[in-house]
Parts: sequence; C-alpha cells; structure tokens
Amino acid sequence: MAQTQLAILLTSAALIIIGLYSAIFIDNIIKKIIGISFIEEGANLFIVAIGYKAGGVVPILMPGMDTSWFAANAAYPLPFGLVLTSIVIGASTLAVMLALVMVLYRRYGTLSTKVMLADTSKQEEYNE
Amino acid sequence: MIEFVLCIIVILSAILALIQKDLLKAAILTGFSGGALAVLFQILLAPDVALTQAIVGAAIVPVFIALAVKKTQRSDS
Amino acid sequence: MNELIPLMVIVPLMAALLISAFSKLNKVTKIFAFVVAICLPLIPLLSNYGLHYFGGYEPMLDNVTGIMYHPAITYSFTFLQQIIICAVGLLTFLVIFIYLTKYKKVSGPYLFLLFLGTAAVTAMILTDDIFHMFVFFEILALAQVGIVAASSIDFSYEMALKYMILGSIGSPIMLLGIGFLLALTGSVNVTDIALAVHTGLIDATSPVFLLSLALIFFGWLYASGLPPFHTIKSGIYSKAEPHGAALLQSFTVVSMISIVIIMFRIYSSLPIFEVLVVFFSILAMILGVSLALTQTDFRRMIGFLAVGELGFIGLGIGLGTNFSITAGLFQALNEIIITALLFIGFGAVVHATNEVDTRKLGGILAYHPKVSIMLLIGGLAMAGVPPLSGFQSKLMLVQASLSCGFPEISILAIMVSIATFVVFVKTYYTMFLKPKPNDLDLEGKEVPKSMVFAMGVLLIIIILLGIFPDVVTSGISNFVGGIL
Amino acid sequence: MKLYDQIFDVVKQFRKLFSPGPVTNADVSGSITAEIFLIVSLVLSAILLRHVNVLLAGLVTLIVAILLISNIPLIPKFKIEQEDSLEKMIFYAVLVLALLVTFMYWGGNLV
Repeated sequence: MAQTQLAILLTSAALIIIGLYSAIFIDNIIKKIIGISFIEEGANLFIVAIGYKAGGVVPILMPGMDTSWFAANAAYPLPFGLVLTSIVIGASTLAVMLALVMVLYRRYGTLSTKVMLADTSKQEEYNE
Repeated sequence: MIEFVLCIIVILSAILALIQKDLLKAAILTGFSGGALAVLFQILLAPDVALTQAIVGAAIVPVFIALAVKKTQRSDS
Repeated sequence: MNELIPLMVIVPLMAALLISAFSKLNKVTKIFAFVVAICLPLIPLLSNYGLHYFGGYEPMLDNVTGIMYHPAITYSFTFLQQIIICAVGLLTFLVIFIYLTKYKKVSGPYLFLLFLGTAAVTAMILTDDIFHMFVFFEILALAQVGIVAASSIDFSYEMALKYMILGSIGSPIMLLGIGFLLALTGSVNVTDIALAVHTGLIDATSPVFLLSLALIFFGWLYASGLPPFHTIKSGIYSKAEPHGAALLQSFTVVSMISIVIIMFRIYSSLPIFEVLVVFFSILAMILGVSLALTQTDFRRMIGFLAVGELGFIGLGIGLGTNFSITAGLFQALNEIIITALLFIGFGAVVHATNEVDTRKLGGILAYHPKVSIMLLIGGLAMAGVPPLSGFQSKLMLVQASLSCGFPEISILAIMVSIATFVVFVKTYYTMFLKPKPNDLDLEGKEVPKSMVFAMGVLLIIIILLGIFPDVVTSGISNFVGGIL
Repeated sequence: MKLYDQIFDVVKQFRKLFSPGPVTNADVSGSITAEIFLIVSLVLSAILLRHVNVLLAGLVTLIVAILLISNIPLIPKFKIEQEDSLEKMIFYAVLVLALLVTFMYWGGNLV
C-alpha cells in the first residue's frame, strides 16, 4: 500500500508545481489566483498524507473498540486538525483576492496582470 | 485503485482549468479538482477534513470565482 | 498571575470583534477603543513571567523514553516577550490615538484590522507552537492587506493585491516546511522538535530536514520582507496611511524575530542556517539602502530604509553568539520605535503639505519646527549617532561581528550606517532646509497635536534607551542564554 | 580616458532615471553615492568568501570588482530590475525559492 502514499505525494508535488508555473506564466489575474490556490491545496494534501496509515482506521474511537488495538491502527489525527484550519484560511484569502480583483476591474477594464499590477510609477503615467 | 483515478482527476482538472479560454469553465473545473481532493481525503482516513474540503473546495470556491467572473469578464483575453 | 498571559491576545481580539460589531455607535466605539488601547501596553507590564498551557494540559512524561511531551498549545512569557509586546502595545495605543483624533467618524473595520494585527503579532511572539504561529501569521497577512487597502492613497488596492498574491505563494510554502517537520517528529511543539533534534532522534543532515529549513526560511523571507520581497514590503509601507505604516513595520519586525527565534531553536545545529541568515541580511542591507538613495518619494524611501535596517537584526541572529543575538534583538526593539517615529513624522509632513515628492518640497523647518527637530533626532537615531538608542545596538553588533572573526561584516555594517545617514541628510535637506518652492503653500496648515504627542513619547523612549541600554540588554541576554 | 568618459556619462544617464520631473543636485549626488556604495559593499561581501577558501575569495573579489566597475552606471539597470510590478516580483520570488530548495537539498551539508 506504499503505492497509495507515493501517488498522493506525487499529486501534491504536481499541484504545487502547477501553482508555481501559473504564478509566473499566466497573465489573466483570475486564472493566476486559481492557480495559486492549487499551491495551498498541494500543501494540504501533503500534510494529510503524513497522517495516513496504510491499512489503518479512521481516528475515531467507537464504543466497543479495544483501546490498544485502536492506538496501533488509527491514523495520526494531528495533521488532519491542522489541515482543517489551513483549508478555511485558504478559502478566505482567495475570497479577499477576488474581491480586490473585482474592485480593480472597474478601474482598468481588463484582467491582464501586465496592465492591472504593473510598476507603480508606470501606473501613475497610465492614469494621467 | 480508485485513489489513482482520483489523483489523475485532480491533476488533470487543475491543468484543464488553467488552459480554458472561458473563465466560467475554469471555475467549474476548479470545483472538480476540489471535489476529487475531498474524496481523496476520505480515502486517506480523514473524514472531517473531507467534509470541510467538500464544502469549501467543491462549492464555495467555485461559486466565489464564478461570482468574480460574472462581475468582471467571462473570456480570457 | 499567569492568567494574564492569554489575555494579551484575547483582549485585542475581543476588542476587534466587538468594535466591528458595534461600529454604528460612534461615541461608544471611540471610548471603548481608547480604553482597550491603553490596556494593551499595561497588561504585559503587570503580568508575571511563566508558561501558560491552553486547556490546562500539563506536559506529560513518557515513562519509557523519559522525554517530556507538550500536548497543549503553550505560551511562554519572558522578558523579551514582555518588552516587545509592551512596545507594540504602546505603538498601537499611539496609532489608535492619532486615528481617533484625526477622524470625527471612526470606521469600525479599520480599528478591527489594527487590533487584529496587534493580537496576531502578540500571539506569534508568545507561542511555542509552530502551527499556531503559522495560523496567526496568515491572520496577520490578512490584517496587513486590510490596513493597506483601507487607506485612501492612490494605487493602494493594487499594492494590497500584489502583497496578497506574493503572500499566497509564501505562506503555503511555509506550511509545507512545517509539514516536513511534522512528518519527521510527529509534533508541532517547538520545544519537543528542538529536543528531538538536539538529542539526535532526527538525523540533522538528512535532506528532508534540510528541505524543511529551506521552505520555512522562504516563508520567513516573505514575513520579514528581506530580498526578494523588499520591493513589496517598501511598497505596502508607502501605500498605507502613515500611522498605519508605523504599525505595519512593527508587525513586520515582530513577526520576523518570532519566526527567526523558532528557526534558531530548531536549526541552530546546522551551520548552513547561520550562513543563509547572514547572506540574506547582507543582501537586504545593500539593496535596501542603495535603493533608498535613489528614491524621490519619501515614504518609499523610509520603507526601503526600514528593510535595510531589518538586515541588522538578521545579522545579529546569524552570527549566533549570545552577545550578537542580544544585539540583534535590541536592534529589533529600537527599530520598532525609531521607524514608527519616522513614519509618523513624515506622515505629519504629508498631512501638512499633501505632497510626497521630495523635489516639490522645501523650507518646512520654518513652518513646523517641532516636527522637523523631532524627525531629525529620529533620523540620527536610525543612522546610529550617539547617544541615541540606534547607536547602542549598532555598536553592539559591530563589536559582536568583530569578536566572531568577521571584520568585513563590521565594516559593512558601519558603511550601511553611513549610507543611511547620507539618505537621511539628503532627504532632510531637500525637504526641510532648501528654500521653499514658489508653488508650495504651507500657510495655515497645522500638524495634528496627537501626532506631535506620539512623536514626543517615542522620542523620549529613544533617548532613554540610548542612555540606559542596560535596562533592556541584560534581560534580553538572559533570555538568549535560555535558548542557546 | 575611456573609463573617465564612462564615469562622466553616468550623470547624464541618471537624468533619465528621474524623469518625469526635474532633476536636482541632491538626487544625482544620492544616486552617485548609491553607485559607489553598491560597488564597494558587493566587493566587500565577496571578501567574506575567504572563510571558505582564500584563493577563491581573491579571484571572486577581482572578478566582481572588474565586472562592476566596467558596467557603470549600475543604478539605472538595477532599478529596472527592482521595480514593483507583480511579474518581476513573482519571478524573483520563485527563482529564490528554486535556488534555495536546490541548494539546500543537494548542498546543505557542504558548509
């Protein structure tokens, strides 16, 4: 079952690399934000994969379970708790970024990063 | 076996979302990626994370992006 | 009275939530914000040193291995935390005081952001839990973006969005580094991780451990605005309201030292860690000061100078001896106060002239003598002129690098101080001493009294710390002895 | 004479740096200070390599000094790279990340 973990780790690496690629090379700001949110998802997936135990059980102690058997077989729950927080933070960051994009679109009328988020001194010339 | 399929769905829909010309399609494909990720979390024995990710990744984030697209422009140019 | 330790975070956090909920009641909000702001510097002064375990989960002793484990989120409160939290609290009080007197109608969300940022940095410096620090680091980034976006300066939204996009690359990378550490040790408590590293439970030369250092280090670069993030950091300072910028730079300094202390505790056994810190600090000093020399917008110039000064803190920590780390942390405290004084003072100039271009200014000394003199002393303190506080910390840094066997670094530090002095004298000449341009109208424009008051308070602290540095350095030295 | 002319041209090139707007003495002298400061500090930090290898430090210092002095004025070129457009900042950030990770993974134990 080590294959599962390997596949998951490769997926998270792929997500992070897709995110970094889109941060550099994609011009459309909304797509860039979508791409950057994949970095966060890749990191989350990696941390969940840490807690995974091949052939284990969900870390919830049901009545009637043997405690020592549970301790030996349950997945490690601490990373899961961390990821919960991280997912919510990622969503709120995305929401704030999109809100700022919506405000800026009204001023520039385009979604291109080269126009919207250029150097400050060039933007001053552009607006004059 | 299903986890390999899900991994491929996650990566493929992420790439497809970034090469779409139509931003609304990109939003929907982001939802695909987030939903597949939620199922993947369930397979990785984290049902609580899976529930949160299913709501946030498959519903809230695509809706946010779709709203942003509706308020701005739909085509990528 | 260890119950006061969590209150340092909870009071500003609750105040932030209450103010944003009841911001319709203008008068009540003002009084409430003022009272809470006065409490912020007082709570750390009244509290005793010690540890606080959230939920009351005391450390557990593992009977098999004989190792203590910390199951709870732990706040540790010592002299360093006390002095830093007190400085940030005082600054928050002054900033909120300026804000309340400047505007008749207060904006609830803005006060919310100020208090939220203060709560976040307080938690970052107190906490002993690396993930807890990460969460507040993200909250701090959101609060900083909010403070920038809420200002009425042109292009502030653009700068906020740029900062946020860079942040959403930096923070997940740091989370990934924390994930690597978690995978190696199974814990997020810094004491446990450091113990595991120092007792050899983890192989300190394994590539995974080194990779976790690289990833957390990248997050630290983003948090502290060292290169490659120096342009965006100076950008957000220049696009925030002046009093907001004074608070933003203190957030930057505190988040920088809190992350670097955690990194130092975990990675101090690796020689590469100190090399990296020194390398990026030198880069920040060179880039920050040489870019500050070519700026014409004086807010941008102060922003670059602030980044250059951060290099001194990194330098002190990178040298890795007790004396140098003490010097670095003392420099951090000085920088919080001096840079705040400069931002508030130049903000007063903006308020009086509505102009930020140094080429269009001149002759302000005759119209606003108080502000000019206080700014001069603040600038001299930043450049390291005796007997002000900046001199003491920079002297300590130069001595530390000499005694470590790096005379080049001490020459470089002195050169950067001189260049800082040049920047300041040049700007001071063009803004205050040069004859007034004809089209500049300075008649009848008053500087707010609250700004002068805030500058006076900060100036007194600068002079006192310059004359009696031992009050602070001996305590910091004890703290450093504890983590070494 | 060539080097002299080059140094003399520096002032003319600084004029472009401050456009639009007037160019004052203070700004030009500040830029020249920045130029000298940049060269001296980079050369000085190259000497730090002597803790690794003395011969390497000498070579690197010489090369850096010659490269920097023959390429003046540096500040205009330098400032174009340090502008705050998002593309350049992200590019440098990701570049630094890639260098850090590569260097640490394969060379972290060499120091």
